[in-house]
Amino acid sequence: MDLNPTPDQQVFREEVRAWLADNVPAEPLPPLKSSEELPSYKAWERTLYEAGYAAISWPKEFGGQDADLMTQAIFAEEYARLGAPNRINTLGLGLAGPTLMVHGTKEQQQQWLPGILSCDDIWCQGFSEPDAGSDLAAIRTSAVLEDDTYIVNGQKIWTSQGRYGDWIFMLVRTNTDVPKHKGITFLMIDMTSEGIEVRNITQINNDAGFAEVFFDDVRVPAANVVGGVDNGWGVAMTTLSFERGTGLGSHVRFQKNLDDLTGIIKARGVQDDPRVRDKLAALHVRNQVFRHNGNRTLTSITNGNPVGPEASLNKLFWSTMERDIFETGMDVLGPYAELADDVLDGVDIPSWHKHYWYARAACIYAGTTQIQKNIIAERVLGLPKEPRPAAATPAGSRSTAAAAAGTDS
Amino acid sequence: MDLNPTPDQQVFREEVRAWLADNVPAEPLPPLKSSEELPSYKAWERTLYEAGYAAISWPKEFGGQDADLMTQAIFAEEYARLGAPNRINTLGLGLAGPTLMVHGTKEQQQQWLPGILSCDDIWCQGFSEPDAGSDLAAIRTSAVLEDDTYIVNGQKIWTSQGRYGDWIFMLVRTNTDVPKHKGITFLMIDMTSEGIEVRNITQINNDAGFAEVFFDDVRVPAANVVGGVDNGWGVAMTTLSFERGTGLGSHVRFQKNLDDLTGIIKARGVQDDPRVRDKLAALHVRNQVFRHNGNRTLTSITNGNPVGPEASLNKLFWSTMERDIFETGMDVLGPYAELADDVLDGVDIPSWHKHYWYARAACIYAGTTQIQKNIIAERVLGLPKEPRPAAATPAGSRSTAAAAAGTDS
Amino acid sequence: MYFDFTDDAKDLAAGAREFLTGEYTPDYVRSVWDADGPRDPSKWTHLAETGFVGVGVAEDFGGLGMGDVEMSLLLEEAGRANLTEPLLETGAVVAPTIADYGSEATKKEWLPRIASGEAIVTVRLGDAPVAVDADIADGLLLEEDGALHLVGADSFTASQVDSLDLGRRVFTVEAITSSDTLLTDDADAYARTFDRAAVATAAWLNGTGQQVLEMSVAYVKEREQFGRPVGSFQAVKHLLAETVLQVETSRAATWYAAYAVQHDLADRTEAASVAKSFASDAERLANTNSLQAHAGIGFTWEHDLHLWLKRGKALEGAYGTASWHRDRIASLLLDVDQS
Amino acid sequence: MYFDFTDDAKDLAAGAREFLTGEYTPDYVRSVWDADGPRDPSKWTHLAETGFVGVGVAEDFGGLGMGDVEMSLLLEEAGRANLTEPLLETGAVVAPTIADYGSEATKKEWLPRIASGEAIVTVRLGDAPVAVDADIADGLLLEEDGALHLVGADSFTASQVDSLDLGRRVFTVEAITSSDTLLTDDADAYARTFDRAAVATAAWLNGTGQQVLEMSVAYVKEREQFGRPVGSFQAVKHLLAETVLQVETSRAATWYAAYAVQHDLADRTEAASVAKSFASDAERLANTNSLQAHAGIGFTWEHDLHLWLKRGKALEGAYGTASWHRDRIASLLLDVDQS
Repeated sequence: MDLNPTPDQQVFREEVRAWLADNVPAEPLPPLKSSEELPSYKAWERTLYEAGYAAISWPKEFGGQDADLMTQAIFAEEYARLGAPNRINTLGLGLAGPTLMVHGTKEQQQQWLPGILSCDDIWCQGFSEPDAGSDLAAIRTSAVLEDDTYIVNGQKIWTSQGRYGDWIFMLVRTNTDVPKHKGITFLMIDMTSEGIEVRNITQINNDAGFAEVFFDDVRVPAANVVGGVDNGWGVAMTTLSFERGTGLGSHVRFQKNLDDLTGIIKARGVQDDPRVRDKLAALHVRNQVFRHNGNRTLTSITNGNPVGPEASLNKLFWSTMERDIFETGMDVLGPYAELADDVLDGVDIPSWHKHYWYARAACIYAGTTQIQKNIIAERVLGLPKEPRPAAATPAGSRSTAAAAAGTDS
Repeated sequence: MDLNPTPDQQVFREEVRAWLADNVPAEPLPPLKSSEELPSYKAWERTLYEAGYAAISWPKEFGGQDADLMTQAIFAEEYARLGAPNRINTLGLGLAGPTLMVHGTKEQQQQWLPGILSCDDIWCQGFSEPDAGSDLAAIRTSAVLEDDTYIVNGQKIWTSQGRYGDWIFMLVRTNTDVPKHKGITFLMIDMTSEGIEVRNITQINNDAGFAEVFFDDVRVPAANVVGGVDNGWGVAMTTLSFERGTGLGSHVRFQKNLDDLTGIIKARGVQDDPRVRDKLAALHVRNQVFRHNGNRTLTSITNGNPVGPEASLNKLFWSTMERDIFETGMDVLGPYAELADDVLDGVDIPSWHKHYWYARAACIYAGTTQIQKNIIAERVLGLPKEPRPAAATPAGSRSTAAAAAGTDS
Repeated sequence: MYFDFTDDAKDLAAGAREFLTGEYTPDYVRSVWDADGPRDPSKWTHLAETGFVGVGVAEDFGGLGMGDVEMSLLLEEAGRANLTEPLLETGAVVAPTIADYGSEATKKEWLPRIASGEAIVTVRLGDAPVAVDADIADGLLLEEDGALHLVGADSFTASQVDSLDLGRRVFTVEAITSSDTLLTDDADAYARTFDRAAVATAAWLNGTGQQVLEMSVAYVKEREQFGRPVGSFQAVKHLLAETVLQVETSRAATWYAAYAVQHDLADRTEAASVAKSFASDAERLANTNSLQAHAGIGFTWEHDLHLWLKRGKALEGAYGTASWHRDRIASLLLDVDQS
Repeated sequence: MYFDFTDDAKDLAAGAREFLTGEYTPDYVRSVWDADGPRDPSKWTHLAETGFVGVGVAEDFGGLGMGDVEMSLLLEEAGRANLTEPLLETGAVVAPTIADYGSEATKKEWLPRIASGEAIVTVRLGDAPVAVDADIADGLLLEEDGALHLVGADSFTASQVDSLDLGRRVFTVEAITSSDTLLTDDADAYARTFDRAAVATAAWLNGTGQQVLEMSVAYVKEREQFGRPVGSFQAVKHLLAETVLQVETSRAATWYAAYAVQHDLADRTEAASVAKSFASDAERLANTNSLQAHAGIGFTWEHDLHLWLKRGKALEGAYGTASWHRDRIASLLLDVDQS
């Protein structure tokens, strides 16, 4: 066990920190509420791209730096520490790109990877449907081949960045005569295609982070299939396995939340109340535990071990911690908790509200708490799966836990 | 809403209080560890019996007072408040007797009720088996008819008072060719019968409250069947419905536990620690809520409403509260929690230990926490039952929640 | 000992449920959310005409002559319906406080107007930073130096603050008190009024909790995943079983506290703190678990669930948080000489 | 940054598991429970011969020359096995403390004897009322006026007290200290020793939690009710999923803390409190849920589960309860000027 950084890592950290200090916009970018604010975010992505920081994890042949996981973690930590802008193309850089590297043809890689890297193309994800949330394999959006074109009909929901997406990577049903996992295809669709309608979903925190996307006879070249027809379930599992990377450095973000919580505690004048102190300490403990486990996992992956179902432990840990951080803030605010105004010196209550509601969604998206516990029980502890009901059930439901491991609702 | 007692109730309370003050042994009876202490408990039951207090809820024709539920509650509260001795024949008085009144023949009532009331016969309960805990209907102890005698073979477990029981009321399997609920018979067996072996079960708190009872070709008169052959499941449900009465006045007992907890808090000198104060207050709140709900239920039953699945809310409420009371005590004891000696002035830590472990069993016996939640979900909230597994399952498993509503393990 | 409501009270509550769920539909509540200014004043008058505002006002003054106990049933229904009118403040707190502590003249001046819906009186007690509907209120009940004052509209100013519940219009207030505005300097009057407000809020929260629980039960029965209703999965069942355990048992504690306030029993303060601390925590659990049961759809503005979730969050902290009330109970348990 | 153990440490732990589970079977532990007097002294000697007691002792003094990090892996195994020897006190606390703070003479006097199993040294720190195995100990490490003393057997007396864990023999002790017994008056030495003991206890608790979890998993796979393994019910699954979440994540926090103690990092105290508070709570959850998973059978003296449950309860409160450690963290967060 050696927790000191290598000289290279130390140099990289200092480089990144200096570069961010020089380049992160002095004024935080305005919240991304509509396409009006989009150019400033695209400009920031361009800045990152030009400095070679757009996707350091990508192989050099695709424009990345071949950075190992430790290096990626350092970048993520510094990025969070400096409070740099939210990335707007994480679904492209983190999911679509890496999936193409594994399952795409040379031509497909050449077609899409450069636009992802430069952020000229923003990507969104079309997995969940109204009746396919935890049960992702139940998707019904259909793609029917006519000559060399798929005709796509159906609806996706919980599509992050759906409002701004230039491209969407989708799961579509190409075969209804086989068990439900076996008739799914992974398809790339140009969001400017005729027949696509995007409707924003306003969240209960009044943000519009998600969208519904409707497909009405949308024509898609058959060449946009990635990984083979009816082979989309396997491709999707690859995609979801990349979601693991998104947690890098997030303990730094939670530490910022905890700092804000401390601010609320002090503004309410209860920093000497042992009950409040105990709660703050308990949350701090959890984030430290989270940090140490993150480092353990980094080392494990670096040593060549696969990321297994332990990813569900990670998700369950941070999502419940995040919810509790913000719930504790609401508790401490007490009678001020409802006031969506700057009535408490130094505390941005409206921002706390936004995060509070979003933190509660963390126990839902990317596999609900209940789904995570199933995965942990069955795949970490090896407990028996639930017996299949006697009633008729779509084939293939045995792997429900696995199926829902990383769904986006 | 009128929370004042009636004059009659007030008079009864004062009578009971005065009688108990005069009659409860000045020195607490020694813990019932072996048959050596049994006579003192039997003597106390005889005292109650002679004063007409053995079973005030029983009809006058059977030697009771026809006391309504409110009056029973008053008796139970005063009994608990005075710290009168543990009753040793509650299974006879509370379960076997009332069951006989509903399902027994005149002859059966004459045969058994007097002995129950006088405590000349101590009764125990033979429901659970090693493979029939939550799934009570899975019992396998067999009773085969030969002429007018049943030959009983099998094993019961978690038999309260098994060590001292003169009689046992049992569920036995009399038919293996029908769905599992339909081949069960309710049978009374003399514990002195040849072929019965009782083995104490020592609990992890080193008490011996339960026993295993083994039956090896035990001969039982067919006349001892109560409620008809193969009709035992219905009779058992009647029996279990009487368990509801056992909670009367228990908030008084929990208040005593809370008083002891306060003693621990003061002995540890942490009565000014707001964290400890918060925990004590939270437990006090729960017991008050428990008390008010008990009164609500009393009124409801008095108004002629049946006790439904809400009984599971009651069980879940008090069992988790009791566990938390004792767990909190262990927390407050901190480094003293392990010391099974009188090292802390005024605190009987060994006694706290006994209760601590037993309180943890409260979430297991009489229907585990998990079973109670199933009952609440399905029968209070009306949520759908779990689908039956495709694999072969004994018939009748649809009513698993109901079946396990009141099992004793 | 009779721990139940009279038939009259039950009829009143049944009527209230019918009236409130008819009048205060989610669509109507959304129209309040979306409006900039005060609500249509006829809604309050209409509510008063049913008798609900004057439940606790004597019949001589035009009320129904009932008390806190019956009002607590009504407030549960208000919580279920997500009522957007100041019934809690004017009907449940101010009216009985005037009845209990006001001079005859004050009673005559205010109670008939309150019962009839002519007057709205709002409240600010304890550490509450705001009072609801203060801009349209004809009066303000507040505490100063331990005494209760009833201040007319000409003697206080109101300045609006946003609430996370857009159905609540809340205001910071500045009032001028004097011997003329004094309602009572009875040392216990303020304490009882605070207890009354806490208990009323507990009753409301119990209604909120019941409502979001019932919405969740309905949703999980209908929503299917993996070929079966999600409500048939034990994990979902137990989530909602744990919720009903808290929400349902909370009700009796609140009813008892309402009785204790009404009859000013010796354990009034303890009972109020038991009720509010337990109700706040129960609603919080229902709030958390109902969103979890609804999952994604419950997280949309379009779905009605959040109308209740936000009211619940606003009221959890009103008239003492759960931990504030537990602190008060701890003092009663540990600091007061127990005889 | 390499957050993992060396192959040597992993081999040591694997060897320890084999040795400890072979030597400290439930039957053996029960024989200790049932015995009146001290245990067979050859067990300690045998343990030392494997090198486990001297893991943190320099090779020059007959040890393995490793440190707190490696010892924390070993203590997990001790927790799993329910070891009934004072490895935590003598091996994990006293030996490295002497190595870090003792004079050369003290090291030479004690370390070889500790590593070889000739000497047992027990510990009493902070508010601990008792010390384990004090009647057979050759020495006692304790704090007085902020200084650490190492007292020989002739200068302290021990008086036995019953423990709820019959595998623990605990004693109140009275010691005579003097300048001769002084180990160090370094202001931080006591603090570090306390942290070390807390971290060692956390590691042990992690092992206890893993063990009772694994027993539960095995039991619910096998136990059938309603025609299926009870472990196939979601309610049981989630109970154990929640348990493994806490128990497994606790381990890395303890390892980090061991590293921080060994290298005396700036965040040593915080890390120790993070580790012990989380480990105590994790073990408590495992303790609760494993009994629930076993249900009735786990409540019998005959079943082995309670051997671990009782050790767990004894150690939750040792070297600072979870809330004591959180209090210390709160001081670091809120009372110290953060630069």
